[in-house]
Amino acid sequence: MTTSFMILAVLTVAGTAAAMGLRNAVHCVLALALGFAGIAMLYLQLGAQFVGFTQILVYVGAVAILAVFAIMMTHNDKSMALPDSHSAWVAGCIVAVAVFAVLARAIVSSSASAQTQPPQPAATVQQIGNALMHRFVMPLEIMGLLLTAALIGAVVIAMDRREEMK
Amino acid sequence: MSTATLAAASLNLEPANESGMDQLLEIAMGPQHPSTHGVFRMNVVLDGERVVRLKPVFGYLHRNHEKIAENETYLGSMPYTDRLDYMCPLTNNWAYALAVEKLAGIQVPERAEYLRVITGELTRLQNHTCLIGFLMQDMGASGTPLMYAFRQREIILDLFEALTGARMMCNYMRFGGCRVDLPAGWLDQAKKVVAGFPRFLDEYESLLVSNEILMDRTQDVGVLSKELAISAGISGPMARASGVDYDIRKVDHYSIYDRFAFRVPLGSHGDVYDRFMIRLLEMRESVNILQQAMRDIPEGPIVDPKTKIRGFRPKPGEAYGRIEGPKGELGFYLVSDGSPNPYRYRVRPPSLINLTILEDLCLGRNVADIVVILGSIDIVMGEVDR
Amino acid sequence: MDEKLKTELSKQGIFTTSLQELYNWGRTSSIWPLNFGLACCAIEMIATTMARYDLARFGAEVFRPSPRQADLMIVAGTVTKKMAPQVVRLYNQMPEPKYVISMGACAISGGPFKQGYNVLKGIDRYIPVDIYIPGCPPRPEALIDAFMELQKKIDAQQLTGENRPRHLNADEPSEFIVPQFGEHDLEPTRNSSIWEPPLVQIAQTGSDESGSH
Amino acid sequence: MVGEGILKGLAETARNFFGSYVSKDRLTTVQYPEQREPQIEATRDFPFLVYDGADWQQGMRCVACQICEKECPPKCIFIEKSKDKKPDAFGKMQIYPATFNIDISVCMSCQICVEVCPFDAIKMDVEYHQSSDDRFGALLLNKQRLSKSNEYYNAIHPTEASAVDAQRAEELAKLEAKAKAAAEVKAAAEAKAAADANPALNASPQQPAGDPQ
Amino acid sequence: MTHLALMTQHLDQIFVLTSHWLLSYLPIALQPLCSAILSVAAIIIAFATLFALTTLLERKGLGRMQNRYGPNRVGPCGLFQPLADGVKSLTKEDIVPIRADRAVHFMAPVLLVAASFMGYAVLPIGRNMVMVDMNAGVLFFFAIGSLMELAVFMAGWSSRSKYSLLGAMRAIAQMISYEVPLVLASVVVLMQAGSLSTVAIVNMQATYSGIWPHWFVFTPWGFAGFALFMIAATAESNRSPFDLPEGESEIIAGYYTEYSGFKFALFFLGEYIGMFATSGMAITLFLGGWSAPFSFLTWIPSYFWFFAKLLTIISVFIWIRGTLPRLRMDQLMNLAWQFMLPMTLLNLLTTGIWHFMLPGFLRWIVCSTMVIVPCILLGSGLKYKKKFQIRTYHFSQ
Amino acid sequence: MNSLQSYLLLSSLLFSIGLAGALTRRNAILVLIGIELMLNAANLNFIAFWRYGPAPEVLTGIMFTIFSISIAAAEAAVGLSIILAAYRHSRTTDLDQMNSLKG
Amino acid sequence: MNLEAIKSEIEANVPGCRLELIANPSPSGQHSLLLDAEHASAVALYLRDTPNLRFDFCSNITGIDWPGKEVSQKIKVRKLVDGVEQEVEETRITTIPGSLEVVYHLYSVEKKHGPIVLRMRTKDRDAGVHLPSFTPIWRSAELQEREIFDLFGVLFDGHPDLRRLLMWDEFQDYPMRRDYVDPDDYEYEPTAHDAVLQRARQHLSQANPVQPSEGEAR
Amino acid sequence: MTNNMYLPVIVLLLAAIAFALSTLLLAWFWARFFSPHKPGPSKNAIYECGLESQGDAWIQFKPGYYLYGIIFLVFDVEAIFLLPFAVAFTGFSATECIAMLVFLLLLVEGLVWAYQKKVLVWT
Repeated sequence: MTTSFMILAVLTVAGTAAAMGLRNAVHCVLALALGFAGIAMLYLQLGAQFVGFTQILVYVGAVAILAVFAIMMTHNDKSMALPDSHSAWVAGCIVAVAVFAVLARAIVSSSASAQTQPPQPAATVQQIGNALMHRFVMPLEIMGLLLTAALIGAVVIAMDRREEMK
Repeated sequence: MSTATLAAASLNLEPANESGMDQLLEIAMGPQHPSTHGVFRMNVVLDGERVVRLKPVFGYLHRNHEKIAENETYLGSMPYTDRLDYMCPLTNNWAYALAVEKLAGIQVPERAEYLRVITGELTRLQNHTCLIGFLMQDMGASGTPLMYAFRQREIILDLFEALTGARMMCNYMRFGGCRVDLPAGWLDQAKKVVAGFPRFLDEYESLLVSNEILMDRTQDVGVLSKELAISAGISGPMARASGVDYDIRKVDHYSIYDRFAFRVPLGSHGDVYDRFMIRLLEMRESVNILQQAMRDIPEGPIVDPKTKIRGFRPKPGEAYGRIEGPKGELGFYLVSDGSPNPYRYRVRPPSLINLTILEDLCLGRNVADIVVILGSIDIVMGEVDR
Repeated sequence: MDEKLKTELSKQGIFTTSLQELYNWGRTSSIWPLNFGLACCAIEMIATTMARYDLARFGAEVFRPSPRQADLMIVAGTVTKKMAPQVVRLYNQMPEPKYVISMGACAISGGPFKQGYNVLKGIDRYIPVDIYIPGCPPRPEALIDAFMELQKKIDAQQLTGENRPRHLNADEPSEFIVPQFGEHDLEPTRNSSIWEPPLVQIAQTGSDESGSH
Repeated sequence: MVGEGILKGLAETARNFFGSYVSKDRLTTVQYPEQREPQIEATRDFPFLVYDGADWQQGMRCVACQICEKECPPKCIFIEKSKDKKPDAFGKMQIYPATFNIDISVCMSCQICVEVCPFDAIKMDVEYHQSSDDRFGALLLNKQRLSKSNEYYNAIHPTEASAVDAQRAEELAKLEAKAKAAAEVKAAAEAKAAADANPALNASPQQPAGDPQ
Repeated sequence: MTHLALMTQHLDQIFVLTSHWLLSYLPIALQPLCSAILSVAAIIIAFATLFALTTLLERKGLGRMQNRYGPNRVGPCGLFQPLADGVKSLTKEDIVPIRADRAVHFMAPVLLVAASFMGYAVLPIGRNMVMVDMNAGVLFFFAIGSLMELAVFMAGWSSRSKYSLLGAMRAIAQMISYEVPLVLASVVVLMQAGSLSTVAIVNMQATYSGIWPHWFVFTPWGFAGFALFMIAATAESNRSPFDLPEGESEIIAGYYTEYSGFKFALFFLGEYIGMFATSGMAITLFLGGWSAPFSFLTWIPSYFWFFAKLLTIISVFIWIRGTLPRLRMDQLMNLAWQFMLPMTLLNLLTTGIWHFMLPGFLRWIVCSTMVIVPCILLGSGLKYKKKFQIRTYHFSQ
Repeated sequence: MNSLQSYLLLSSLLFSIGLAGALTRRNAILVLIGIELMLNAANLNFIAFWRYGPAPEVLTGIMFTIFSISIAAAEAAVGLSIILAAYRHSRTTDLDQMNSLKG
Repeated sequence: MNLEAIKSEIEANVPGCRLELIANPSPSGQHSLLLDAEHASAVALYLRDTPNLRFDFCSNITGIDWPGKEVSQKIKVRKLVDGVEQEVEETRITTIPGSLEVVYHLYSVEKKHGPIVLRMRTKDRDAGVHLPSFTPIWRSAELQEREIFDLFGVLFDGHPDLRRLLMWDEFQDYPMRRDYVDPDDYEYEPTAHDAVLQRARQHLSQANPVQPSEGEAR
Repeated sequence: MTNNMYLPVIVLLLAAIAFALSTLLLAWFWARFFSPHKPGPSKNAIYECGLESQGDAWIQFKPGYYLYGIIFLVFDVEAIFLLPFAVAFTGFSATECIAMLVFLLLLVEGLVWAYQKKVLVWT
């Protein structure tokens, strides 16, 4: 465990925990952006440069902005700082802690997960491009279909029906 | 559509919030706002960026001009009229002098009429250039057109200063004439300025007229129909941009405008672009008038010798005199009770009345359009609030 | 702790002096006016920034529309009673150090319109004014002149000590009473902590007048 | 073609940009404190009082008739008549203003005081450097500060001043002629009376008019 | 001759050599860190200075366009004007509105400045003068650029002023709309360069046929890409005529309406630094980065060329600002989605075709037509749809 | 050198945080964000396994993550749209209230 | 355009309306028609819509305040004085009730003629200040009528949005009326004379009673 | 160590943040020692053209922005696939390019649909 990993881990956990814990929804999204950036930096640490930057571009640059938009669109006096019911909070936390305990136990006990490996040459974008266009060309096309479907679906759902009828 | 239903329909000022769910944003634009031309204020209700309601708020420059004038002598109000529409003081002087001349039955000597036409048209030139500059400023043009406009305005102001002694507050006209005669060399200088003006207009036009952004931002924005324009008392270039063929210089035959050949440009769309273009075209006509007037100006007295400066008391009665100011119909209504002060003194401010339809023009438009529409109406708060 | 440091600083006279010079130089050379005009004088104010006079030469063409970024408020034109609360509020919302130029007769005293019922007889009844420019309207040169006068005034200000200007003194206010609209007049009609009419002068002229008639 | 107008506009600003380095028309700035525009003769700013001769108190043309005070639209002039009299430029005994104040924080430079003044005593100045941080002291011009010599008047408004001077000279001449004529008439009458009384004195008619008194 | 070549080479590499020389005195373990610190310090100082100079240049340039001098009193020719502005901003009171979200209000300018500086990590400002030669450098640049949207939103939202919020929403809508064309316009270069590394891209352009360099801008798709990239870059950096988020005449000062003191200056700084970064990227991608425009000019140091190109682009920005009025929000968005996006996609296709066609005259004609004709069609289509035209007017009798 | 274990632990922690958020928050947008977070945790696992896996040159983990990110983005778009639509209907983003309104 | 002819034309066409021709002695010769409030709208509509008149442009609307006047008249009255009937001169004070007058200047854009001047008077200056609004007929009346309401206090029935235009909403007075008293805010007036001086001195004696005597001592 | 590569980036990030913070700190110090902060209810109120601010700015916005957000998101993701393709493009034959073209056309189809639905017309 290097210091850099520690720092990034703390950053990420703090960001995500804040995202889930803060009251103000906008603060949550901003904290989430921090968490996403932390994860992106973990990817960089793991040598996945392209994925790391993708993470920032998509999550911080687009998903967070979209979430912000959604919050601004649903911004009224009620939706700001919804008080979370106490019982649900406790129950949720218990479930989460339990899940974490189970997972952690499995990871720690697993011998495969303890391995450390010497650094590998990082994946270059060119390699990714080649892989994408050869081995993963079918998923790519499906992805295109999916994105188009998502675009149309999301727009249709989000569009104001009344305006559409006009 | 008959004008009655039109006026009634346009008065239905409560637009429904169509989508019924979006929260409306209420914004005050002004009194301190970069593009409200002074201290105008608009309470704007926005749905997103679309205007659903707009209530103008006046009175931030209400300096009681009428009340003060009722306690002043007739002459004493003359310098105050400079401060009404402070972009064009000389036409204000003129309108006031005209009203008093009507009230007291004073004749104006020939030369004085020429002087009035010359100064009045120069005023129109500088008002229109500056207006276009301000309009472009509102569109976000970083000041360049405004700078060019003011560059030209300074040249005209130099003329005013040489003639009347002041750059802005000229206090030049007198009942029955003008205060001072032309100083030596003034006419030559003015001829040079007027001769150079079309060149400036060409420059201005090449900078602006065919600019796609400007066209896109002004065409079909703030369309004012001819019927509404007449009903709402819109006058001046703004009415003419809507196709109302009404120029008081032609209609009232006041002063000596009948002697000059000039044309009245008319718009057909009634949008901001038309208002902008009508002013550009009007400037060219003004240049025409100026050239004719400066060619024909006769020698002679400049003021009716019978009019007294002090102790001027018109007989009881009333008069309404109006001229075609750069902003529209500028009228003065005076009631005399035989005392040295007017009993009632009223300014018919074109800026204020042209603002009547502001909300109608802005409804359903973008925020950015508001400032453009307001800019194209050409208001000066000194006159709106008086 | 900071008291100690202050005394230490004052001991290091040269340091403070050069700091003061730098501070005053920065302030004088970069006075950004608030984009705010009221009436006739505003046109001359605009003319001052235009090509012929070019206030930009002094680094002052950055007319900021928001008071938060402005240093100088040029009260250019008649302040009506309806406008006065807004002017005061805008002044309040400017960050220190802030200066006020009262441009033109109307802003100083109500000017020619002082007889009006809706005209405030001088903006200095509510906010402290640094420079007054008489004139109706003052020529652009007069505004440049006043601007340079203001620069001189700023340049002479002390960073520390008793004579330091208002904004450096923690005890002096930086926001002033915003008058309220009353039934007949503004309430209060003046901020008496900064504006007191010089009574003696009226008495004198009054008595002289009565004496002569 | 889209973009044509934009390119035209760009060409226009570029022409102005490069033109500013070569042409005076495209760089219209007058760098005010150092450079100044040529003084326009008709320019007016605030009123001043003209005096003839060297002493401002002696030569003051104003006779405190208070017409300007009454006609001044914003009522910014305050005059108080003197109790004694002094001879004016025409030698006539006139009262003079004991106090003559103009509040330039109100004055709107309308020139009406000049127009109504029957004595050519008040004229318009061109001095606009009046900005000050002292409202109550600096902006109320008293008699002394208002008084400027006729030479100064001639220097700032030469055409107008020479006309005024000519008119005054004419008036003076007329007055003198009148006085002379009156004196002659008087002298003649006296002479006649004297002749009637004492015919012996007829031989010396060139007696100074005022002498017998 | 060789002596001269050596000298110019040394001059070209003077900063690199100096830093190597300096670092050689340090222990090996510290060298990477110190090298990083050195280059970072150089970048920050250089671009902060450039920011100061640019503000002055802008004010003076605008002044000249408007027939006046512009700032010329503070220091020789007004050279110290930015410094004075800085000192003034630094000593200005800092006001945070009571109802504002204090923490976010504080973080927004810091994040903006940080994000805007990050882009320089991959910009080669001279031969061998790049901080990191990343394998995915261009992607890094765009990824970091998207952080600025967040900063702008934070500023506008936290101020809790209506103008700020309107400005922020405008800014985000604008930035996201133009980010897609920005990325897509640069993809054409990547297709030809075959790398996301900025260094590789520049190196590829720094070769010459005769005296002419192989800049990508000198191809039909490159030119179209450059034009589209520049339009998008103008919009991304909120420059006129796309300066709607701070549209003075409409929404006061946009998202930084409530910022005072040095926080406001930081916004200013951030915007300019961001603008330099995007311009630098345009130079790297299309204008051959630090390479000289003619082969016989290669003796002039590479960093000089970079900054010369940067200043040229900035001057064009200033020129445009001095001329054009601002667009309206709907026009801005329609331009992005109805013109820029189709054109960038088409440009991708053109690049593909260029690649598969044999070198020669024909592919020039085909590709030029492919770019120019739709551009005119789309443009006049827009013009036709809007029905805007120069009108003729009649006169009353 | 970090071990795979530490990454896996971190990712499981992130997953739990996301889960906790998804379970406890009443604001639908934040619930969606929690789910996104869980997806991210999974992505982190992919990358970690790719990095420490037997054949990193095959890039499967990376490709999986890229696709996963894309799908997550699409999911976010659609999910937020649904929330918006629901909000338009019930004027709230509170899941409990949405539920109780049954509208 | 003969006003007499128009008057009789209107009276013929608008049933029941009474018009009065008010002569204007000044050289301007702009005589006017006095309308009664009940038929004003009908007359206005007639003026606007009749093809040969077409006064479609309401240029100017003015309020005028005519305060009530007390006219003292000397009349001879027969009276019993000391038991003898005598003709005694007596001054009788008659109060002419004041009114607020609104004056309209109409023009025709279509026919290019005008102006025709209309006036209306309120019953008095206190309660009976109602007049019909012309805003539905000419839109240009909207702001001008608001202004007259603000400054004179005329209530226009049928106006869509009758609020104060120039003064603030809390303001109570009607400042353009002749009997309006300005707020006393001349605390400092270096060149005060006439009425202002009186007021300034009054102010001074209230604010600082010692000062005047001190001044006089000088 | 791959980390070494990011060292300058991290230093740059820290330096940029430090740059911003240090200036703010300097301003704070200045305020602390010389020019004291003087907050006040009117001064720290929200600016609204000189008026008292009415109503809250944090209100609900129109969904128009959101639609643009969705399309942006989808095209951002598309760019993610496009970039590796572009980088490897020179080595590709027509087959791969056609595959990419199909992918792009799918997205363009969505875009065209959006045009037709007038989603991309700002109101």
